[in-house]
Amino acid sequence: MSDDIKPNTETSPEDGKEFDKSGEVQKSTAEQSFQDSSSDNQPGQEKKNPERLADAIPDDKTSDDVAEKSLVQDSQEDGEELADDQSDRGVEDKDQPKLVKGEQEVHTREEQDGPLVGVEGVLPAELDPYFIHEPVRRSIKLQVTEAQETQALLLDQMIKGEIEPQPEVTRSKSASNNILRIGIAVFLLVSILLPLSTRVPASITPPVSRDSVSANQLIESISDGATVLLSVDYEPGLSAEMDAALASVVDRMMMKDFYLVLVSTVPTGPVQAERLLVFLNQGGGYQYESSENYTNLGYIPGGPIGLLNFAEAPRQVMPYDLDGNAVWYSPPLQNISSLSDFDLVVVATENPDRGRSWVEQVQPKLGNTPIILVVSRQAEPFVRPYYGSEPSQIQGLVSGFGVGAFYLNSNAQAGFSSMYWSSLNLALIVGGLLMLIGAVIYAGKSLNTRKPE
Amino acid sequence: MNYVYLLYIVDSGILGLGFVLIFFFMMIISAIIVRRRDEPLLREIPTYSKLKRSINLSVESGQRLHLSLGSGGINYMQGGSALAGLSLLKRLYRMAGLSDRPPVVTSGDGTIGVLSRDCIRSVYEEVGVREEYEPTSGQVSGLTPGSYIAGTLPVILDQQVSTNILMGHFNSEIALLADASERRGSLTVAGSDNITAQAVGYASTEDLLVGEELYASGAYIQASTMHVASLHAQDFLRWAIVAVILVAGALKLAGVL
Amino acid sequence: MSVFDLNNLDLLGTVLSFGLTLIVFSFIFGDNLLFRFAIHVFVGVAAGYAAVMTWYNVLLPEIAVPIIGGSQAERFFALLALVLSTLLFMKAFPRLSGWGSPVVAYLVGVGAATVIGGAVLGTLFPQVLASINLFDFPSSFGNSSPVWVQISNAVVILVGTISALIFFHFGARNRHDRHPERAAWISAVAWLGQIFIAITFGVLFAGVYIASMTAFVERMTFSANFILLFFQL
Amino acid sequence: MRQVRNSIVVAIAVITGIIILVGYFIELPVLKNLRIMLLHYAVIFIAVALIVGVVNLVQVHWKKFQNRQPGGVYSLILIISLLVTIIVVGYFGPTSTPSLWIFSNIQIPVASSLIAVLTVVLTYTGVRLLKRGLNLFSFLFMATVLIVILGTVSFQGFRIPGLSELRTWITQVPAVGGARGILLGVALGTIATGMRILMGSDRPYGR
Repeated sequence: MSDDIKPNTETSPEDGKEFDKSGEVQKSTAEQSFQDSSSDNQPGQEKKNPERLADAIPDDKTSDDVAEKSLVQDSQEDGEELADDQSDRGVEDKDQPKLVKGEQEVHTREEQDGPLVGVEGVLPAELDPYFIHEPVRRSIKLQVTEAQETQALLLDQMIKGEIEPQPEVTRSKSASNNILRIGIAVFLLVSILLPLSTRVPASITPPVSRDSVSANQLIESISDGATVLLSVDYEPGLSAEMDAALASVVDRMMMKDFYLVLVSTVPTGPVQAERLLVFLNQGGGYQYESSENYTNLGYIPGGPIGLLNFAEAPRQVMPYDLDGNAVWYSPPLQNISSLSDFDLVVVATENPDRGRSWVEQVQPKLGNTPIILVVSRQAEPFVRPYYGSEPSQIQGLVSGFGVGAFYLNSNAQAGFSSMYWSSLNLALIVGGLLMLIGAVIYAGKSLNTRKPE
Repeated sequence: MNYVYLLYIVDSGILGLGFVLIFFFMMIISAIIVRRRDEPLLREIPTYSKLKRSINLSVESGQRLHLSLGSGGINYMQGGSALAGLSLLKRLYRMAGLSDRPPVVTSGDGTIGVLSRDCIRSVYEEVGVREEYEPTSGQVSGLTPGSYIAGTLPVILDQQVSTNILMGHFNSEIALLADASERRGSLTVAGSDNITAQAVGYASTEDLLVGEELYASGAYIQASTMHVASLHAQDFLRWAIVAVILVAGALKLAGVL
Repeated sequence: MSVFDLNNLDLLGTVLSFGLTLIVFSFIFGDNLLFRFAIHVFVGVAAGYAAVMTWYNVLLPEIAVPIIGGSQAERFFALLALVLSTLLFMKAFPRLSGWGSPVVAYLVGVGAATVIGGAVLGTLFPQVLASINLFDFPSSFGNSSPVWVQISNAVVILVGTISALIFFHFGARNRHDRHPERAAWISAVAWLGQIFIAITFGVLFAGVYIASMTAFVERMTFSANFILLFFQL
Repeated sequence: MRQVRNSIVVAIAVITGIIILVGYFIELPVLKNLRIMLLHYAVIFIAVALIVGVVNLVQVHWKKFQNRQPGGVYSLILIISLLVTIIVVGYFGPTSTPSLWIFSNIQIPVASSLIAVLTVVLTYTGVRLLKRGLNLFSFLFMATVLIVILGTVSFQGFRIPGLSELRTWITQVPAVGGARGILLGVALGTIATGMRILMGSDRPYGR
């Protein structure tokens, strides 16, 4: 993919040479690969390879030797790419023969430090890497071990490091970029704060999506006081979006007095879940208390492996809650011996891999118990195929802010989605427009520089 | 053995096992063929060519390389990308381990952290300078995905890193690392198993290893037989998958399946 | 009532939260000392939390509890786990590090098998199956859309899947004096694959953008409310 | 001796891996039990490795502080915050009020503020994307990003007509195709990486 990002310079007459060199590079690497193969296939043995050193060093070094000129040129180019203001010039120069371009850059470069900083065409104080040529290596065949080869390689690197001048560290001209960053931040900030300060439509709630309507209906269809497994599987970073989405769902469930069994496959999940319940208790006026109305089984370690174990034997894998109580023998859970005994499973995650793990490892063991996934916008494209498939592997999907349906019959309005719905929309519009403007400007520049061709 | 038992065994599992066995044999066959060849016949991946050059340049100019192995553990598929990063790690250390500024390796998972130090130590042992080994060279810079990114930022910002190689499991926060690298004028080469991270990497770095390219580092940087052979095995199975999808899709459309 | 329930601690927490938000956000303007302070505290807290959760959810129930009060078999398994865990723990100290190698090798073996198993059964088979099932009408596009729309959508997805997969094809032909290159027709399909990959990346980038914007808005709303509250006080 | 030890270590990795891999595919009761036991131990060891990671984190930062390296003071702050967290969360319990306080007022603000910074960074990269050069792929990427973002939003009930439908189509048709292709490729690469380890060819655990 990346080959299309950079302007192609292969029209140069010098390129033929470069390819010749690369041919040699390929050959030497192949020779080494032959050597390596013996080590690959004989576990734990010290090997003696008759041709190791001779070929191994050229592998790394000749590849650079033979392509020395292009390496130095390219290194100059690399440096330029790092100083990101140069790319426009790069586009202008791209059709000139490469070697000539290299020479131009070598001879007319700007002085980077000292009293002559910024002045062009100053004679370099140090020997320029461009004029350094490595001595020609004679191919010698030696019997060496892998260790000797590595030592030789390192010695070679060290010597090379000694004889070559150390190029200046290329620092990006970051000032203008910083201004751009700050400008973007200011634009976004204003777009977020504007609706807040003017108190524009505080009543606007997120849209009612078809998915969330059906998820809501699913919850409604379950009788009050049901036992639900709720997995809070998101990292703190995206908790804003996930809290907002999950709060509206859990709010619905709390209204129906569901008994919640909390688990998580991320270490911070259990506390994330507690935090959410505290918030909903305060905001929605609920009185959910540990062991009375919910139990927190804690963190299921081991990723998908742990999840699979939990799905197969929940009582054995998570015997105690976080307070150390053997909760499975208490009234709300005593009839539950497998995950299919739950009335509903709700999983909230921002990570598509975790969402997939639940569908792939746990869902097959659920029997008739429905599963609802509450996911971030960024995970939605990966999870949606499971929702749409026939037969559907998940019975409900709530993504990001598409939670409006939960507000239609909610008295509590405990979710915090509506609080910043307007700000979010305006900020996204401004962000999108900024990108559009940038794209138009740079596309215009790019097309302008192409015209002379 | 009764029929029920047989049915019990014959499941998608058998198909999976068959697939793995075919992969295995294709790797062996490819290895034999690759050995006979003069040179590996692989398409050029410009990012790897650039990475090679920049590794050499860093070694020559005495600047530091930074290899970031991401925050995925080896307990699921995402660990594969970190394992691919580890195979590059040995190569990096063989080339630059004894320089004044040996490469710095960061990871966000305990197991990968242990493995990265083992790899570094084994290279020092190979060279016979075990005493040079510093246990802090393979550092765990944060133990949750978010804190790993936070802990890695100072490494990129402070340690005069000339090239940041991000190879492992990342989330969208990979853009913060790429941005920090840009602020310091360093080169960033990124690859991840996570497509979201790849999408973000596509916008924030010029040198992205897209999808499967990440796993080819051994073949392109090391040119070891088994790595090249596994690429050929991947190619074979790639076409097998294409054929299966096309044939089965057509049969489905025709109502046969 | 514990000291932590007091209101002044809540207030302190809100002030701390507000301060940290501003400090981290100041990174936009450039690296600074306060930002360094905040991220180091964050890394420390996150690591500490992860360590305690590990203790509570793994080491305590899997090792400590069975050794103290388990049956004989449980005690044996827990003791074995303790011994091997101790060996692995030696990895933290360079001089003792070699002792942990067998356990690490064990973990790598498990990891390698898990990644293969996960890739085959978790990704490869389901995705291939999903590609085949595209032609199982009426399908995932809903019964409401006409069949020709469903078929053309299925074909687009199929072409996208196959061309993106072929884009990665590594094998190439030898060409005299030049880099090995793929056959022209493979390159053409790969080019098509790149188009699909670019679109996919675009969709995912936008998803990440929307998700992260939510965090941005939430943080700024919190900060604005805090300032308003502060001035009212 | 070292050679023998190395061979044993390789054998452990290979044999464990093969047992678990076969157990993945064939549900023989004996194999299944063995696999569950091996995985059970693996979960414990992964947890121990996390503790090793914490020790490494402390070692790295303690060394930095001790050697008075630049930023050494922050390293000390990191160690102190780690220890305080372990003491508070360990003593009161992970979901106790003090633990919730630390989580809500330190972890959440910093983590989500980093994501907020990410938003600015993503906008910045989006704005400058075409600076690298305009080609079909960067154009398509940019166009898709804009369509999806602007197709998602509505302000004061206003939406650009047709954009939302286009967004839905792109998200559910071509993007699914591309993602599936990449996922299949990643799966192939992952299998190859795992296979090389099980064949003893790649040995990330040592020599």
